[in-house]
Order: sequence, then structure tokens, then C-alpha cells
Amino acid sequence: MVQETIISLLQIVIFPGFLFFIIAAFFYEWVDRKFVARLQNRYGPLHTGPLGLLQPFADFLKLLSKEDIIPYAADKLLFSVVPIFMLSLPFTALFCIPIVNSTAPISFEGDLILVIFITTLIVISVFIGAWSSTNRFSTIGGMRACLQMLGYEIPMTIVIAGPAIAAKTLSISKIVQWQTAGFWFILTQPLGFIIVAICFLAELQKIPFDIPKAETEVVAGWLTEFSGKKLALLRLAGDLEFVLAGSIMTSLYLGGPSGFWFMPPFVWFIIKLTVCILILSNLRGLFARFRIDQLMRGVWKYLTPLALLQIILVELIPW
Amino acid sequence: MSSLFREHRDIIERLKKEIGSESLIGYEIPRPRRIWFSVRKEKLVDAITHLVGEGFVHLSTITGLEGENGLEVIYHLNRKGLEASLKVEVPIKQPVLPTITSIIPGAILYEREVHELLGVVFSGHPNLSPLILPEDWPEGVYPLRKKWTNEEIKKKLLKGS
Amino acid sequence: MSMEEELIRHLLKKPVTLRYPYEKLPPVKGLRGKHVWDSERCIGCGLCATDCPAFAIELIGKGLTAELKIYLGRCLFCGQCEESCPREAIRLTQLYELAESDRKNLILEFKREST
Amino acid sequence: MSSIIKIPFGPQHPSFKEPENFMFKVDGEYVVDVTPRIGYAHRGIEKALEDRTYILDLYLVERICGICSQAHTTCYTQAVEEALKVDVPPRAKYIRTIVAELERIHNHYYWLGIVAHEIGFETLFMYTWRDREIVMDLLELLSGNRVQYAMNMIGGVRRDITPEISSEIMKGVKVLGERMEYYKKICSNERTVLTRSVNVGILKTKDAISLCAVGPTLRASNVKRDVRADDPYAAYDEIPFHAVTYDGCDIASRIATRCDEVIESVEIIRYALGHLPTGSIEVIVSRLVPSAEIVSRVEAPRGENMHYLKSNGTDKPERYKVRAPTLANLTALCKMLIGGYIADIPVVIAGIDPCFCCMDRLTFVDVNNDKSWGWKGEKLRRYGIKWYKKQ
Repeated sequence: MVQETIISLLQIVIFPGFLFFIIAAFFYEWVDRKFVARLQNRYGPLHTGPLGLLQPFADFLKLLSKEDIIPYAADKLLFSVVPIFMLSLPFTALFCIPIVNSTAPISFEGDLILVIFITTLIVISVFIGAWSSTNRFSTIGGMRACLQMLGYEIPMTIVIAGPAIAAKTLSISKIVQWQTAGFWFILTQPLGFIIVAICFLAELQKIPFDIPKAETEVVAGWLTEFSGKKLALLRLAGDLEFVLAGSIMTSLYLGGPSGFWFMPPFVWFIIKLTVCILILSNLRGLFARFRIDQLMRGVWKYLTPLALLQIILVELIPW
Repeated sequence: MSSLFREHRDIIERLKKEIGSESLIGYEIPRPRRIWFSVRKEKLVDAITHLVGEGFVHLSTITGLEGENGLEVIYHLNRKGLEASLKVEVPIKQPVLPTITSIIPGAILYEREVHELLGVVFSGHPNLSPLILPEDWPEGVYPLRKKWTNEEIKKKLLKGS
Repeated sequence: MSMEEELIRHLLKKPVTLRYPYEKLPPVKGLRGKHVWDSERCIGCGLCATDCPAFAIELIGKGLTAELKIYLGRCLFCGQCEESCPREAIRLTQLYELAESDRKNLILEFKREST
Repeated sequence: MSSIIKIPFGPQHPSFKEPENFMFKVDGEYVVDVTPRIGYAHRGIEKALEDRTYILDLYLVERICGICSQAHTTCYTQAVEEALKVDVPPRAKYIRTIVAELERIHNHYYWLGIVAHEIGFETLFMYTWRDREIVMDLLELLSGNRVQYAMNMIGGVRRDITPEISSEIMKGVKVLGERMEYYKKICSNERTVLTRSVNVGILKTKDAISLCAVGPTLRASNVKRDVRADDPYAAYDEIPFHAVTYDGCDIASRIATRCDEVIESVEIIRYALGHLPTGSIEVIVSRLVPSAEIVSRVEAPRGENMHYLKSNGTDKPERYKVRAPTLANLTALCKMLIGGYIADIPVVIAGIDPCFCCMDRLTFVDVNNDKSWGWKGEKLRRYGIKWYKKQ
């Protein structure tokens, strides 16, 4: 009995748990920066560790050692809680993703809805952080983040419901199991995959939709007042979100840790996750930034109808 | 080349007819595509309106300088490469000139600059507030005047602060 | 029409950035860098000092015993001294790495060998 | 009338490379009025020019602006040569034209990168600035320095173009032309770039003329006025070329105008290198300049550059006035900003390719006396967003 608890404890803390997620977050930030750099014909991080592999970790340590200023007029309590709160959200969501085998550490009927709720909570905490730091830029950034959430949240939720309907279940693990038995949803719902990719770009505030953090207009948006340890935690939370977005895309559309050859499921999961991350990074290097009103118009005029069309298609095509 | 000079001379003749020969103090054509007039202060606005009518729509800039007898303000008008510079003399004690922003809106900034650096007051200018120098620049110090050499200005600034 | 195929094409190409301390471009022939002074040719006329826009050259002494002091901190490397010198006594070489840790090293003192 | 808010677009702002302050009156998302408050980089160059000799002035004039230094020095040396009644050898005129066109290419690549950065297109910014290195290397090869070329001298040019340099320039310029054609295709078809540049920062033809705008900003509003064609200087009267105009009157057409101008400059350089006359490249001139009054005009990459020289027979100018292109475009810029979105302010300001240190040589401040509480940095996005939420 004691053994299982230790193993499950180790599972939570070490392997598919915290340590793995943090390392994955740093690794994928490095992949993202290196890939976009190579797209733009430059090197990207280079000197810290082999091929600059430790650069994200070095940034994290540097920020930890920096002075941590709380603005005088800021709401002290909220200002310090938000980074910790924002860090915990992606962690909980990542536990619902099956990584090692096709059942996740937390898997119950309806964890898909929990994951979507967490993505919304992230934006809410962004707004609280921005509002509590009483800096003009951050309030502007916070407002923009909320506006942007109004835009992409609805199409994303509609489209994510697609695989759930097709697999007749609301648990990510069961969807993955359904796909290992059947086929990947990307084959039957390619439109859904594209829309989810665009919405995750908006959620992660990457280039085409990085209006809350547009440095040429709003300095650093809602991140302006955070510094030192808080900024380190927030950047780590951002990277974890990036991994979370990639893993949701893999588990819902690419069949999670399932592969037909000899390789163990975990390696398959890593390969698919890397592919999704590269897709998101590629999109990041491709577009110019939208204005907030163009984003809203574009999302409501194009994305939401397409999402509805996708759901109708899922209904019509039986399998 | 001579056709070019004839065209320049026609322009001068037309201007002379327009504002009367006694107020067109002098003119000169140093090289192709350059004409220099000097006009009496009172006839400035008529001369400018006439030239704008002739097609000199683009005002390159307004130069202000302190000549031997008083301040000189030169309006550089331009039409398709032909640069007509209109010089007006203003007494140093009472440097007032009518504004031409109503005729050429683009002149609004050049006039404010001449006002600030040289002290020429443009009557009728929408807002003749200082333009380049910092807010705490002492009153009455016009850097481009001969009187205000660098040491003079330094002394004034240090005394003022 | 997006830059997609351009991006992919550059994915495998070697990045353009030159990793400076490790890879260095050979300096161009006509580069205007550190000064070199030829004491035989210099007749101490002081033209270089008067024509220097940044007043970076200081002439010590007169005539054939003149010596030169060049303040690299102020110099624009415009090459006017090389231009105005009637005897080509002062020349700009291609040495462009002039960073110093101590300000005193930024002053080039050209002395004549006291024979 | 909803609340008019006064917002300073602060002197320290990420999208400005130089200190510049615009006071915006904003009605929600729309700009109602803008008053520039400039002069932060004012160095009193005109006063300094008066107490230096002509040779020292050459290098002071060259450093009015980082990018259009060749334009300023060409304008300056032409003025002094005209006063000295000295004729520059034809080979020097051709070399001046070549360096001026290389600098135009350099400026337009730089500008395209800045605009791409303003609208958030990082990749295009990286690519354009990578290709800009080609033209900077060419200039270094030719003049010994990447930015401040010091090619011009009173009475001619300092360095000659040897056959190897000329073939090197031919190769480099060919690549630059092809790359710019590619970027032009991108900027006129890429959807995201178009949404951020079409109908942004409108300057109608009528306003462009009445507010005396200059350069590509004017030519993008369908006014065919280019100093190289109208008032040819250096070797432009012997080199066939046509001024580029577009009628879009917005940022998209300004991008297209500058792209075409680069392609045009490539042709000019090719023609000039092909027909380079032989002969000496400089004439020795006296240091004392006879008294005269000269107006000299040059087409800088940003627009018409005008210098006025009054010499009095000594070796120092009595009065030297410089009017940089950005100064002329400033009133037009204010016109463009009014009525536009707040989110477009950085792009529109970058649209006229402002060189504040050029302009600050003499510039403008409008200190409005009523209570204007100065917010540090720029908070105008906040009001834009609040207005959106109410919408």
C-alpha cells in the first residue's frame, strides 16, 4: 500500500508531474525561440549551455536574483498573489493531459470542461494582475487581454466540443483512448485543428494577437510593473501555458500518447507536442500584429461561424 | 538657356506690374532656376499672394537673419524647381511682419521658428508660442541675433537659473 | 501570399549573424581607423590641428621638433587630418578595435625619438 | 460631447528612436487634435555653424542626421562651391550621385524595417535589416565608413571608384533590387500588412500641397515633385529617371512609393556606373569664400533638403540655415494623425520617416497653457480600450 502512494507521489512530483512540466516549459521556450530565430535567419540563444539550451533557465535565475518592486499605489496582496495563482493554473490543467499512458493522473468525466475553465481563469488572473498594479500601461494591457478573451474564447470552446461529441465523452483520457482505437480527429476535423491553433495563439498572446503586450504601443502591457521573482513566475506560467496549449492540441486532435510502431507512448507524445509547438511558432513568425478592433471584427465575422460549421460537420459525419 | 532667363524676367515684370515698381526694391538672377527679389515690408502680402497665384505654391522655408541694417526675413517659394526668394527688411527696433499662414497654411511652423530665434513678431499668426527652445528660456534672448554671442547666452542662462 | 516559403527556405540556411568575437570580417582596405604618425615627414605646420572638426589633435612645440597628441575619445575618424596634411605625415590605418579600459590609453602620444 | 482627453505621447516612448513628444487630444479612440512638442534634440547647430570655418562645418553639417548625411553634405558643398563659383569635375558629380542613391537605398530599407516593426511584423523587420547590411558594406567599401561616409569635400569627392569597387557595387545593387521587389510583393499582398496600412494616415493631395509636404510623403499623395527631376543637381541632369508617384495617400502607398524608389535608385546607380566619366575627382579651392547668398536644394531620402548660405568673404559663414525634410512634413503629419485611430499613431508617425535630430536642428514646441497633467509615458491605449468596451 505504502509503495503505491510513494509511486503515485513520485509520479505527481517527478515524472509526469511538476519537474517534468517545468523542464518541458523551459525546453519548449528554447525550441520556440530557436525555431523563430532560424526562420528569421539568425541564431537565437547561443552561449548558455550547449546551443543555448539553458537560456530560458538562465533568464529565470537572473530574474529571481533581481530586485522585486511592488509599486507604491498597487494593491499589495493581490499584486503578490497573482503570479503564484497564475503559475498553479497551467499545472492543474497539465495533470488532466494523458502523457505516459492513455489515462491522465486526473481523469474524470468532464475534465475537458475543467481545462477550458482554467484557460479562462488565466485571463481573469491576467486582468486582476494588471488592475492591481495600477500602472496605466498594465491597465490598458489588462483591458486588451479581456477584450481579446471575449473574442477567441467562444470559437475555441465550440470547436473543442467537436472531438468530445465525436468520442461521446467529456474526458480527455477517454477521447485519447477513442482515438488510439479509431483514428485521429485531425483527419475528420482539420478545420477544428486550425481554429484551435489560431485561438491558442490568441490565448498565449503570440505575435499576430500580442496586442496586450504590444511593446511598440503599450510598453509591456500587463507585465509592466512586475519585476524580480514575480516576473520570473509569470514568464514560467507563460511557458507552461504554451506547453498546455500544445498538449491540448496533441491529445484532442493527434491522439495523445498513441503510436503504431515500437516506440513507447511517451516518446510519441513528445514528438506530437513538438510538432504542435513548431506549428504555433511558425505562425508566430508569419504575421503582423492586428489592431484590437480588427481582431474583434475578424474573430466574430470569420472564426465563430467557421467553428459553428465545424460542429455541424461533426454532427453530420457519423464517425 | 536664354529662354529660361526670359521666363524668369517675365515673372519679375509681372510682379513689378502687380505691386508697383517702387516697392520692388531689387531683383537678381544669379543662375538658372533661382530668382531673388527684395520687396518693401508693406507689399509683402500682395507679393506672396501674386506669386502663389503664379504657381509658387510650395514654401520651402522662411529664413531669418540679422543683416547690416536690421533684420531680414527671406521667403523661399518654389514652383517645379524654380526657387523664388523674397527678401523683406524689418527694422530691429520694431520687428513686425504680417503673417502669410492664411495664404500658405504650411508657413505656420516656419514663422514660429523665426519668431522664436530672431524675435520677428508675425501679426495675425494663430498661435505664436515658442517652438524650439525649452520652456524656461529667458525672455527676450534671441539666439540668432548678433548681439547674443555664446558667452552672452551662457551668462544670461546661468544668471537666470 | 505570405512569407511562408521564404521562411522555410531560410530554415536550413546558415544564419547571417556574424558571431563577432569568434568570427571577424577582414577590415575593408579604405577603413578609417587608428592614426599613424610619421615623424620624419611631419614639419609641424599644425594644419591637421586647425582642420580637425572635433579639435581632437593637439600640437606640442613648433616646426621640426613638434609632437602630436591625439585624443581618440574625441576623434570622429573622418580623415580630414589625413586630407589636410601637406606631407602625408599622418595616416589612418585599418585598426578599428580601440576599446580601452583606462581613459588615459585613449590619448595617443606621438613622441619624436630624442636623438 | 464625450470627454476630450489630453494624452502626451511621451518623449520617452518605445516606438520613437529619438526624443519626441506629441500632445494628443483624444475623443475615445479617435484623435481630435495633436500638437507636437519637439526640441529635445535641439543642438543649436545653426549658431555653431557660424563660428566654425567652412572645413569644420562640413563635418558638423554631416552629423545633423545619421542616415541622410550624404544629402546634407552634398547640399552644403554645392552651396559653398556655388559661392566660390567653382565647377566640380564631372567624375566627382557622378560619384556624388552614386553615393546619394546608395544612401537612399540604405534609408528606405531602414525605414521599411521600422514600419514593419511598428505594425508588429518582426520577421519582415529582421529580413529588411539583414539586406540593409549589403548596402552598408558597399558604402564601407567605397568610403571607409558604414554611416558617416565623409565622401564629399568642398570642390569634389575624396575617394575614387576603382573598377573592382564598381563591379562590387554592381553585384550588391542587383541583389538589393531583387530583394526589394520581393518585399514590395509582400507588402502589397500580405493580408495582415494591408489591414494595418490601407486607409491609415490619410493625407489628401490638396492638403499635401497646401501644407508644403515633401519627399515620398508628398509623392504618395499623387504630387509629382522631386528635386532630382525639377531642379537637377550633381549628375541628375544627365541620368534618365522618373519620379515615382502613387495616389493611395495612405501608408500602403508610402510603402509602395519607397519600394519603387529603391528599384529606381538601382537603375540610376547602374546607369551612372556605366557612364562614369574619367578625369580628376576634386578641385583645390581657396579657404576664403567670397560674399554671396546661395539657396541649395537636394532630394534627401526623406524629402527636399534646403540649405541657405550667406557668406561674407571670410572663412566662416555669416548665416547658414538648414531646413530638414521632416520639418516640412510635420504639419502634414499632424493632419494625418487627426481623425485616425490611436492604435495607428506609431505607424503613422513612422510613416513620414521622421528624423527628429534632423528636425530638431530647429523644431517646434506648443506649450499649451491650460492645465495639462503630464502622464509619464503613453496611456492613450487605455482610453481607446475603455471606449471599445462601451461600444
